[in-house]
Amino acid sequence: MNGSSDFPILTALVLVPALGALAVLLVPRSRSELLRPVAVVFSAAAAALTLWLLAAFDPHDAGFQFETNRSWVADFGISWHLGVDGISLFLVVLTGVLFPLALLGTKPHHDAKPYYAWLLLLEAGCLGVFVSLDLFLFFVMFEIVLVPMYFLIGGWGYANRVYAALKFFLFTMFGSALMLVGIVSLAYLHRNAIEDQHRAEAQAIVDESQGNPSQDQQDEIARLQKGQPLSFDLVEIAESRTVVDDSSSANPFDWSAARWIFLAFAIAFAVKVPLFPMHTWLPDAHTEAPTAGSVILAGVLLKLGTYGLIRFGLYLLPDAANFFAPALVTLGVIGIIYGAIVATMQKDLKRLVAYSSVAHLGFIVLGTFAITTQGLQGGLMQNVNHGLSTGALFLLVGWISDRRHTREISLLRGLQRPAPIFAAVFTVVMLSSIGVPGLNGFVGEFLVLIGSFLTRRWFTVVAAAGVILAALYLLWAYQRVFHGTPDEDNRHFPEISWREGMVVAPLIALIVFLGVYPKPMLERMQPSVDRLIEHVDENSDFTSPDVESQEAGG
Amino acid sequence: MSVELFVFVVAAAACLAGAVGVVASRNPVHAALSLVGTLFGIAVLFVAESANFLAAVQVIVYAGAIVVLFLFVIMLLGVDRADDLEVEPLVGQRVAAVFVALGILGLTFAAIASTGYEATGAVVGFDADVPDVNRLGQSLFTDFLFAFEITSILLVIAVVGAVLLARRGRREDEIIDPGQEERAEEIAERMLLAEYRAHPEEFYEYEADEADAEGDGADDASEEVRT
Amino acid sequence: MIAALDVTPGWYLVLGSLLFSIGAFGLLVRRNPLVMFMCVELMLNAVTLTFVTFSRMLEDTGGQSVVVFVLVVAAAEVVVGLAIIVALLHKRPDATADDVALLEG
Amino acid sequence: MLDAVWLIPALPLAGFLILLAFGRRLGEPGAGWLATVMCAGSFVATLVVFGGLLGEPSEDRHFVQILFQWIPVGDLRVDVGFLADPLSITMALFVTGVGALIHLYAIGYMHGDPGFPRFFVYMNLFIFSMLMLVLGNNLVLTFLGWEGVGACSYFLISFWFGDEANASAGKKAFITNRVGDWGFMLAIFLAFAAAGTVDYLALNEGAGGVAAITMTAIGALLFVGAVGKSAQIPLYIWLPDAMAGPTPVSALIHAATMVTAGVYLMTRVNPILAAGYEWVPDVIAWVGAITALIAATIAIAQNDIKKVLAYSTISQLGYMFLAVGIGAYVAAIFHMITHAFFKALLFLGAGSVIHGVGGDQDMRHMGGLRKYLPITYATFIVGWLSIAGVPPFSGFWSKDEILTAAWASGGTQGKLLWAIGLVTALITAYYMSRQVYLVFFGERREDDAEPAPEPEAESVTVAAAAADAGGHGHGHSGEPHESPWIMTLPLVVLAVLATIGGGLNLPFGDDLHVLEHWLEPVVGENELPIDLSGATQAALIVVAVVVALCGIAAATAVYLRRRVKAREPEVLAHAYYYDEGVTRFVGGPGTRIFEGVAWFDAHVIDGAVNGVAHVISGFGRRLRHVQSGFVRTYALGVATGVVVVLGYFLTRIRF
Repeated sequence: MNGSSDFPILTALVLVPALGALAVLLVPRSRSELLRPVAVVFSAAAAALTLWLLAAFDPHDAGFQFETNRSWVADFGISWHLGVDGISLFLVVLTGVLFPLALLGTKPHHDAKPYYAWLLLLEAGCLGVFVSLDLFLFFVMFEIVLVPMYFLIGGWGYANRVYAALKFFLFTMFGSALMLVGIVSLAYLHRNAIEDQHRAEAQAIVDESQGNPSQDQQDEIARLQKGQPLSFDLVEIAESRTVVDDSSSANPFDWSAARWIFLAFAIAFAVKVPLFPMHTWLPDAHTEAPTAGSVILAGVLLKLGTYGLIRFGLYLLPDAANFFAPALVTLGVIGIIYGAIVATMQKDLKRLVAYSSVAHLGFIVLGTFAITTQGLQGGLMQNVNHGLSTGALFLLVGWISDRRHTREISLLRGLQRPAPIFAAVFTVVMLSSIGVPGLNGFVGEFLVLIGSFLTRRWFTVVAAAGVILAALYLLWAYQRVFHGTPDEDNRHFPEISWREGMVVAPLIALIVFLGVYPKPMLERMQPSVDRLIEHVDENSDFTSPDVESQEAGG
Repeated sequence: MSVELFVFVVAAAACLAGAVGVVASRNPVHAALSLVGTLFGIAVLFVAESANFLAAVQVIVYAGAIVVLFLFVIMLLGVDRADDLEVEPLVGQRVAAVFVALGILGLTFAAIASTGYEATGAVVGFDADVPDVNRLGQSLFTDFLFAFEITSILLVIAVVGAVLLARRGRREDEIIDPGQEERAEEIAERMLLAEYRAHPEEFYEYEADEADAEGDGADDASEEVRT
Repeated sequence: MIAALDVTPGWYLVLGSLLFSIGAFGLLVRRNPLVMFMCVELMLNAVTLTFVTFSRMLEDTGGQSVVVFVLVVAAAEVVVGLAIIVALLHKRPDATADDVALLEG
Repeated sequence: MLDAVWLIPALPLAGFLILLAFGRRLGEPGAGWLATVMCAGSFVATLVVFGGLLGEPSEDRHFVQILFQWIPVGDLRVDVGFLADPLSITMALFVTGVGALIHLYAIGYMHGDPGFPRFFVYMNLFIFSMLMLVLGNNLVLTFLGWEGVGACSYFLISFWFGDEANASAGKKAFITNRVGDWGFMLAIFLAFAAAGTVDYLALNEGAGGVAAITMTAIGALLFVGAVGKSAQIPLYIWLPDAMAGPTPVSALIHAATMVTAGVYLMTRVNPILAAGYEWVPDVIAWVGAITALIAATIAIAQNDIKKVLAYSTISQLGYMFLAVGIGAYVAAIFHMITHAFFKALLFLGAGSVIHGVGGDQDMRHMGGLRKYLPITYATFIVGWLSIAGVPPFSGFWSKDEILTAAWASGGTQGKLLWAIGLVTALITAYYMSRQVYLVFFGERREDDAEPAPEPEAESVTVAAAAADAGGHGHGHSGEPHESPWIMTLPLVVLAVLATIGGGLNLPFGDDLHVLEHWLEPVVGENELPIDLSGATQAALIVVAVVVALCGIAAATAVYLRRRVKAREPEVLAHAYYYDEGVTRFVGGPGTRIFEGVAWFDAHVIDGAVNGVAHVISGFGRRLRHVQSGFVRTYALGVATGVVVVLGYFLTRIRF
């Protein structure tokens, strides 16, 4: 475990927002003006920690860093095991950066105290998901995330919020239930496999000692025959490869346990991502959620799904993942085209952005299950990009609806006339979302596509068409909202304020920076991603493609 | 015909008759009285089974206390008029009841018969010349001590609960002073008069308001009286 | 012949089950809460009878001890139950068990 | 000297950033001047690099400058690096040069427009993107410029976003380009998958090593991209609408530079085309030829002064692709340069006219303007003769070279292409003369302003332009007036260039083929050899001249002398109804398909979810009544349970 100082930074990272939530609750009712500063301070502290993490991260280490591993529920082998690697690092940083901005971006219309408390708890949960290396801990964090989001949507959302919140909750719960089954069965199968192994070893010792084992041999046998404790440790289970996909019968549905478990995980995370058929909770949740909620929902929560697919799919069950990869890629590509088409037809600006998320996340899934270094890194980067650009889009749309009290595209016209800077900001974010080179969106999309082209050529050909559609729906929306001559309602649309500018400025800066110079990010991902691909390559019948590399000029 | 047989037959007849009486008699008083019959029969059978202490307790507690309590309640509430057993509001209740009762009967019979009328448990054995009271006290204060103590708590709770249920708490809005009502009306009328003197032009809607407000008040009051 | 009519414990058990069944039947068919309570008492007595019988068969005092407890429980139950009935019938003297259906879903 | 190559794009970028930050404070005309200076400075830098290249021996006249690694992932390595070789520098020269002139012009043209600084922000960004496209040393960087210019063209077409038509025109341009970019991206992926690199030099060297079929695919896909960007059939529809933008934009982006990017790309990857199967170049040639012919015929019947030029641009681009297809890369580049000169000249002239008459773009309302706008008139005449192919103007030489090459490419195909090119030349001369006569000769017809029977998109565009004229201060429709010097100066300069531009590559004698020798290191081995006898060439030249003169004569007869009645078929005025058909399809079935999918999402998928919810709640509603509230019913339930349990245990008893 590298780059480790004695200071358990990851634990601190998870605890700081939780404490913040507590502190917010402790603010006396009479001093309610303190709520916002307190919340912002704590989330900013978390952000600072993530940035420190980024700085202290060792770019050349493929393994997990800053690990802390304490026993939590010893009887069931559940441990407080945290760590980051190149895969989770940037998701952690994204979370840390987005939350303060979301807090600053908008004010709740009522009940500020629980609002901030929930948001901070949500942050704690998200960070916990990304850094936890224990299956059970992961599950707990995954669920912790669920509750605050439910209350944020249901409590501070728009007209149809209760329906949306319930839908969101039920969908995710449905997934989590399957995931819990998967986790528990995985742990037990792992335990049993190890015990069988030990019994075999003991038997071997007995055999080779012709019935009269020596003393230490007896001790050895005793040790081996002792029952093994359960373990929910992600790394241990993944590396020991005890639960393998060994289904080899002719019957195509005679599946091994590994496949069923992967299926459970896949459904759980596909709901979260969301993949094509399970996406229907997303538009409602995004649309009805308060602005900060939408930002976090799009920016961070969806990433729980893609991250889970990488950790629990490729890393934990590589062979099963390889078996299901084509199906997932197909769904991803369907999502790209389908989400774009449906987005084009939306009447509600926020809903349009929500559907664009479906399309973007489709790209991520495509890149992930292309299982090439370009595809995976592109997918990871696309995670961050989507968090930045769609997060910013939701902020802007939220500000629009705060100003105009409507999100109906048909009621907005020619906003560029009264608010040119607002329009300019929107344009940059939009272009990033469309994937215009020079902005971050392009790098991610390009890597995803070029990576998937190596292993899933024809899927890529279709997916690339999604780039056209992205331009279609976003430009059309932009035209309807910002172009044209403003009517009476829109003529006095307020220009972007300083506070809003300060909030959105970091996002714009990151969008441009990552578009122009993504190398620092990519080179930090590279080792972990390569290691993951090796892992899949060794432990499944997947063979990563070899590009006969020629000397790229210069 | 042995004495034991004679005793059993008589007692059993009394029990069954009483039981049927409880179920069949329209008047609760009659039901209670036939219940007494059953209880006495049971007590007799206890004696026949050499559980003398229990027989005594049976007579004292059940026949003496509980049934009296029943009768007391009946008299207190004056509900001692016959209720008709012809009508049955719940459809199919009686048929179902017959089947269930027969089911229980048959199954218990079957259970008993299946053992050949012999106890299948392990015989513990006690020397018969020790009086049953001693034995009972022995077991109560050794084996069942804890349960015995618990029963005391149970009784206390029962008493408290009974008191709480029986007692009718006074509601805040209840009118204590009978004269209070009239006084309130009087005050309202005076206010009305004052208003009218102040500005007669607005009087009419005031009048309307006051009028129905007054009406409400009256209704409330009457309700209070009723409850 | 007379020996055939020897009273075996089985007879007591049969009597107990008869009483129990009758009590159950009454509980189901009667609407007057007071009578229903009496039926419950019937059933309880049937059980006590059975207990005593078994205690005799097995020569085990435990059965009788349980009867004591049954008595206590019955007493407590009657107290509370009658209190409820009093509270109920005080408002509506002609109320039957069917008139109190507040728990209807 | 060569190290200065990074300066070329850096200067416009700097200008862009400065204007972005302080553009409003600089205001008018400061912002314009800054942008112009930056562009000119970049031109100077290009000249410096040019000199540096001249210093080198011709075989190693290419210089790569890597600034930093852009996207390094695994085997993929994309650098931000510039490739300075004769081709890219030639391109960069006229991009920056013409660009600087047009910037200057725009200062005058955009005078008084509220969006004056914004305009120059976009312009500098465009120049930067265009230079990235040209100088990039790998496909991805070119793609960056490619998309960048697309975005800028989107911004600039919808510059006067107040009018919906302009906005949709910009959107249409961007999306149509995206269709082409789809091909471009796939080409990049395929190149990486096959050759493991996206770098031009490495690709062109490794071109031989890769399977021919792959190279064919790459070439074809790149051509798809080029078709989109260079407005060839079937993706040309966006260019006429793009005229909604301010005229300098039309001149710079949609005539001189951006639309020629496709030709540049094809020339850049000529080894790939050569390594692939033969049919790709043939397709390119035929698409170019047909586009040239079709667009020229459409131009006959257009009445919007800018629309005519737009269609003529499409047709000229067709020429270039024809040349590329038959392997006459030098001719293609040559025509690209001369076309940049005279077409920019013509557009700026048209802009000056529109500016002079106060925003009206309909040629039928003009006429006799030559005495009002003398300088514009003179320079426009130069442009006209040049595009019409009258020696010694530059257009003649380049076009003639393409025709000669077509003839020389041999086979019936060569002859056919040559014939098509010739017919196109005839029509070109005809419609350009028509335009000149309608605009400058005859007497003014301003008064008879009857509504023109035009496709609505077009008329809206005209209205938009009128609005824009109103936009800048002096939209009076009184006496037409000559534009200020700041606008006429670029006209004069361009006129001179359009006149002498042909000198770059004169057909007489090998040592006059300056451009050819200059481009030797880039296109050398794949350049089509011209092995025609001097007589044949002379004959071809004569034919070309005669044809051009015939076209002019015909137009003179029709529009100047009014001897023959003008025949402008509706079908041509409506551009063969292709654009309208596409629009109708997109608006009709296309939209309906999308709506269908949206309906599917809202009702089938979401409906399924809600359906499940309804089923469950309905079930619960029914189940509720089991809870009747009757004590005795519950008692019955309990008793029944007792019976059941008893029975169960009885079955368990062993007798």
